[in-house]
Amino acid sequence: MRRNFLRHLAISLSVVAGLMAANTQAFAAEIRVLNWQGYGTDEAWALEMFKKKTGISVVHDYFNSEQEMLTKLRTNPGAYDVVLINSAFTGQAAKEGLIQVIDTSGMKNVGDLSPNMRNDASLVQGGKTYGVAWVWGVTSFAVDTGDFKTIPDSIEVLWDPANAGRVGWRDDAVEAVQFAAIATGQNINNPADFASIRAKLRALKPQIRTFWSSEDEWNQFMSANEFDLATYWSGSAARSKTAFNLPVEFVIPKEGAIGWLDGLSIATGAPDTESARAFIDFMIDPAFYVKWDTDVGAPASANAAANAQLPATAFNRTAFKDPARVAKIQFMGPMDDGLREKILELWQETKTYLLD
Amino acid sequence: MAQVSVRGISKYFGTLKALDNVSCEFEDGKFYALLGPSGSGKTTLLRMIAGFEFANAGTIFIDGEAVDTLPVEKRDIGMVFQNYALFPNMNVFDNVGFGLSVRGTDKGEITRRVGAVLELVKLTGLDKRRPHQLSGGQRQRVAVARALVTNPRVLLLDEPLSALDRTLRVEMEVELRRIQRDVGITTIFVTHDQEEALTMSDHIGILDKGHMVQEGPPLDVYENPNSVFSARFLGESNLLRGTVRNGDLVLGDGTVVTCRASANGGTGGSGEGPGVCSVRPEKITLSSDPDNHTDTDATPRNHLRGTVIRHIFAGSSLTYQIQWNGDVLRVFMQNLSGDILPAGTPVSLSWKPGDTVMVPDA
Amino acid sequence: MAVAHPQATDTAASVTGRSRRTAILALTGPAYLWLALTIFLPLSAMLYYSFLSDVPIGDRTAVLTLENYAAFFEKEFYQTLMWRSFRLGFEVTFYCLVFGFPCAYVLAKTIRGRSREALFLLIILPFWSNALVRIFSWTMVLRGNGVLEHSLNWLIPEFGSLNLMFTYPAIILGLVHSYIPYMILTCYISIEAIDNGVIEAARSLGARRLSVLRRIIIPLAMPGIIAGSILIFVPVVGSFMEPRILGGRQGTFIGTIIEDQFTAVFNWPLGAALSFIMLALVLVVLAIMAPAIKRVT
Amino acid sequence: MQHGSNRLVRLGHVYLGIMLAFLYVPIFVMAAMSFNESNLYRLPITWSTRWYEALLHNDKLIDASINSLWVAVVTTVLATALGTASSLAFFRYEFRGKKLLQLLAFPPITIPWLIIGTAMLTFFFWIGMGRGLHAMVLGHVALAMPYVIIVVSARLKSFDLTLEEAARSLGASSWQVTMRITLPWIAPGVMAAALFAFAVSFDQFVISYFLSAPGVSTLPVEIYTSIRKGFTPEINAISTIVIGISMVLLLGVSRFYRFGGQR
Repeated sequence: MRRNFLRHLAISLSVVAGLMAANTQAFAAEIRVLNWQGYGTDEAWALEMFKKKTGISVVHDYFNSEQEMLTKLRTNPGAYDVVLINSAFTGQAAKEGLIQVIDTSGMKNVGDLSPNMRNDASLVQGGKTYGVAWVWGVTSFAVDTGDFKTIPDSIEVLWDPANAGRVGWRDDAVEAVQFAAIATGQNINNPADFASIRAKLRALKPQIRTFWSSEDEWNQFMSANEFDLATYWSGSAARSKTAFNLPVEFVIPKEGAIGWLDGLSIATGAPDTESARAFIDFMIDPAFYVKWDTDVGAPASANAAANAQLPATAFNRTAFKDPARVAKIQFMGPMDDGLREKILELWQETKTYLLD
Repeated sequence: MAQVSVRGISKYFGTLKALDNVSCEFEDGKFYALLGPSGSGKTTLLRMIAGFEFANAGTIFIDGEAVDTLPVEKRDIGMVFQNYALFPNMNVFDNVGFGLSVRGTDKGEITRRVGAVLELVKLTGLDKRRPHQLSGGQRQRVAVARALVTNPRVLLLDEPLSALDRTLRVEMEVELRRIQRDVGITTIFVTHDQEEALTMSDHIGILDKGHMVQEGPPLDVYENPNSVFSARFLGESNLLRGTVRNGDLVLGDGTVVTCRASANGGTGGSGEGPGVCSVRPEKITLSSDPDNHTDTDATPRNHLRGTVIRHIFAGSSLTYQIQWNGDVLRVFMQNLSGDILPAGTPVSLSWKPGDTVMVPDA
Repeated sequence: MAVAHPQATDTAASVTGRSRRTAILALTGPAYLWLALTIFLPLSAMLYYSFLSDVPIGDRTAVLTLENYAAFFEKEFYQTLMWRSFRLGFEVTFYCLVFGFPCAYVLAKTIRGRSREALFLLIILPFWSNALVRIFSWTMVLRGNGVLEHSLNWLIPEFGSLNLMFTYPAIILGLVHSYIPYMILTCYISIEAIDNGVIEAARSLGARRLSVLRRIIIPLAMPGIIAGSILIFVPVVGSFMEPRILGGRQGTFIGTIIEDQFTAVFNWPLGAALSFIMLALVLVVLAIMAPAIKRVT
Repeated sequence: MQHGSNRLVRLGHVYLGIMLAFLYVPIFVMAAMSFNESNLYRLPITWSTRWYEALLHNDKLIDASINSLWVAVVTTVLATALGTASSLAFFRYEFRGKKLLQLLAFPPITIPWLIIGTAMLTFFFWIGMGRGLHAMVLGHVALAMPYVIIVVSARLKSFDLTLEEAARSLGASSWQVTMRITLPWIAPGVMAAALFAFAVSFDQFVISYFLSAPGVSTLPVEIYTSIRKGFTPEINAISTIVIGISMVLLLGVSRFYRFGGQR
């Protein structure tokens, strides 16, 4: 009786041990990438192309918000090689020692990066490069061309009573406050007049049909005609048009829009920095970017050469051709925790006000 | 088999004293009945001998070995529970063989011994049946077989017959006694049914509120109760109160009753003062002629006049309730003549002097 | 027969006491050691965090403070959302009871044998599908030209739009759907134990169907009702997934606020503080209900 | 025993049918949408098995499902063993601190999983345990145990203690009593508890999400992380397969064990 119990115990323990061994064993030449899911670096064809070229295979881990990305970096030193960080957070990650300096000498495509993005103040600190500019885009809104015969050009269309109850809005504190900052002509990274932002956000009560949080939700709600216009990202708008062929038009209003720049960094303690640099270089290679944009739809590339190779009608070339509009775009800069928490509290209070 | 000795056992459940300094001896091979009302501590004592309860004071010996620190499974006892506690997920063969298999006995030995004990209890051929497919009597005998098969030193029975119907119980009383005698195992048997105790046991112990009231062979305890409680609890008895005058008891209405002393502690003639005597209902002769006291050789003593209240007819026997100066006496008669005295008939009661026992009014 | 005089060093009680203690330790020890490592220690660390100004990871400075708890009392919207979450908890529990209890009764008392077995399992089965997938399926049912609207229009020609999506009722519907099996199961277990003889006795004494229900069946089923209510009320108060996906603009609750502290900002202390306040209030509610429960069982 | 007039009983059965339909609406929709060609779940459904083909070579999702299965099986074995042991102790013995231990089994149910997930993540990081399937098993067992204790204790309530006494009087050690008398009797309860534990682990996304290591994830984690980009019908496909298998498994198993109560 006692004998076969011990046998059972031994078996189950070996199973657990087996599980533990499996995940710590290192394969030859493999790098770990931490990124949003389905955001370019995990495109199957791209990874095959990269493996054929360099023999390095790529494993992905994902996050659902910038804070989760930072948490995963803090609690897993040495678990990741490449990590995608929005430039607004690169400074904080570097200060906390989560990412390391990148030696860009060996990377051939770095030269083609447009200068203002390559040396962006958040990516290069004290002359040392912490992040390689990858793609950039704009957060603004898109309209259903079925409902808007003429494409609006002012941000006020979101507050227009004619669209009451037909507006989609992303449930994100920083984004909401920055929209209100633009609408009230303030600097999005350091808004001074919080009172007017609070009033502007509360004015959205009759307008908002619902919040959305994922691209897929946006596409579903738009196709189900739950809303006529909604805040959106330029990259996603491109995908909605090409991949989902939804009748939508991305708008950069005259008051300006929120620009964002995503950079690729190398995590501190990355097991294989050599392969990491090769992967980053591949990610900004026009060969990858052009296929990504045409097949799937991507945000604009920080590599001017790659952008140039896009077909003339490509969204990323037409959307940003008007220099006056491009100049009005305010890029998201670093934000200290205190301000971020204050903004979150304001947005949460507003959401409570938005309840019926 | 084994001699069981209980020395000065006491047991408290919080403030309640379940057993108070109880001592008794269970001779080897004897059938011992522990009798008493519910809450008297009889089951507690049995469970202590088995090892399910532990004494606060005193010691229990089996075959001279103190077993107080021994857990149940090491005491080598056999126990039959009131609800039989047969294992529902096993058939009769596995139930009976359980005790042997946990001791690591090999298969052939188990089959042989289980076969033998099933024959002893007349259950051969039922070994594939499940407990819920057996009758009450069969279940009870499986429980006994299961307890006996491991040849325990002592057999403990916790009111094993209480769940059976009347006729089956009488049959099982005889059956159990036969099995016990064949095996010759020391058996301690707890019951609240005094008839069962009388018919089955070699030795009786009456317990009340945690005290051992009286101990002894059934006939002796029945005929010589050592207290009012014992007289009234074991069998039925009519208690007559009066004052003792030089060996006789004079009742309230002046009737004089000659008594004999109870062999178990009653001091018959010596002292004066109030006394109680007990007369068994079956010892009394009843007749409708009020002063007919010649047919028995009773002197005018031991003779009462009363009137019939009612009768209780039980087929082979008849019990009369008689009104006698504010008291109710009971007379038990075989159902011989068949004509029943109606209520209200004046009658006379008389009995032989030897049939009245002086009982200490403990 | 020589009677050995007992050494009586070990009284019976102490020896068996020791073996009893080892048995208890052997049985509960591993389980509660496991819980200590995975639940109690981590949560006490989180409780400690809730009294800090920042998360002590990396080079961050953290100082003891009560500001996180104070924030709840200073900011009025936290209280509004806390009350709104508790109301949601009560409403969902109430609907689960009202719709789940009859289900349990029918299953326990009017269906026999194998089919009862199969139905019992059919109720457990939805637990196996992923909760997220179930919630998203509800969006497909409820939203504009979703399944419900489509079929209604098919039935009643120009039924028009339902717009049940992104409303408070949609949240209730999603939560009741996720949690009603708990109520059905716990009530089933206690109703099934009610001896039919008791019900027959009550009816033989002239009790009509309603008073049998009110005076006999519900009191006897109370343990199941209470267990079910607790298993529903407690998690629903802290729910954040169903409200956010089904609720749209109406989907803001204390659960979503707490989630924000972990996903939108790195403010674990405030998130932990709000959760422990919520937990405390839940325990207060259970304490208030306790005498009422004790009186009935 | 038919309780109440037949009309009422039929009404009851209809009501039960409606409730079951309500419970299964999303599952039918999920399954239907997994055969719908449109990736935006547009109606009417145009039949296609496109998502099942896509699923075949989406080995990330399949690996995740296999991991989920592994973790759920190990969790079920451990949680059921530990939970049953504790329930036995609570059933057999009265001891100081018993009430406290029973209360301490509840936090995993009462505290929001978000808090527990984060707390586990930081604590495991502190003691150098790290993340991965082993950490997930640790977390899932803790979450499943309270359900095991509740279900097994309920079953033990109707277990007759004298059966244990009888077995011990026949010389069985407490271990033999447990393995040959008590466990066989409460087996249906233990089985139901195991099914609960499996459900808790297999459907757990918050804790798994926090404790998953790079490249090693489970089905719920895949579904949770895909929220950002959105739900592809592949998720519906794998979920439909999972539900299908569990339905066959459960209805098959019910042939042997009666979960619903006495014999």
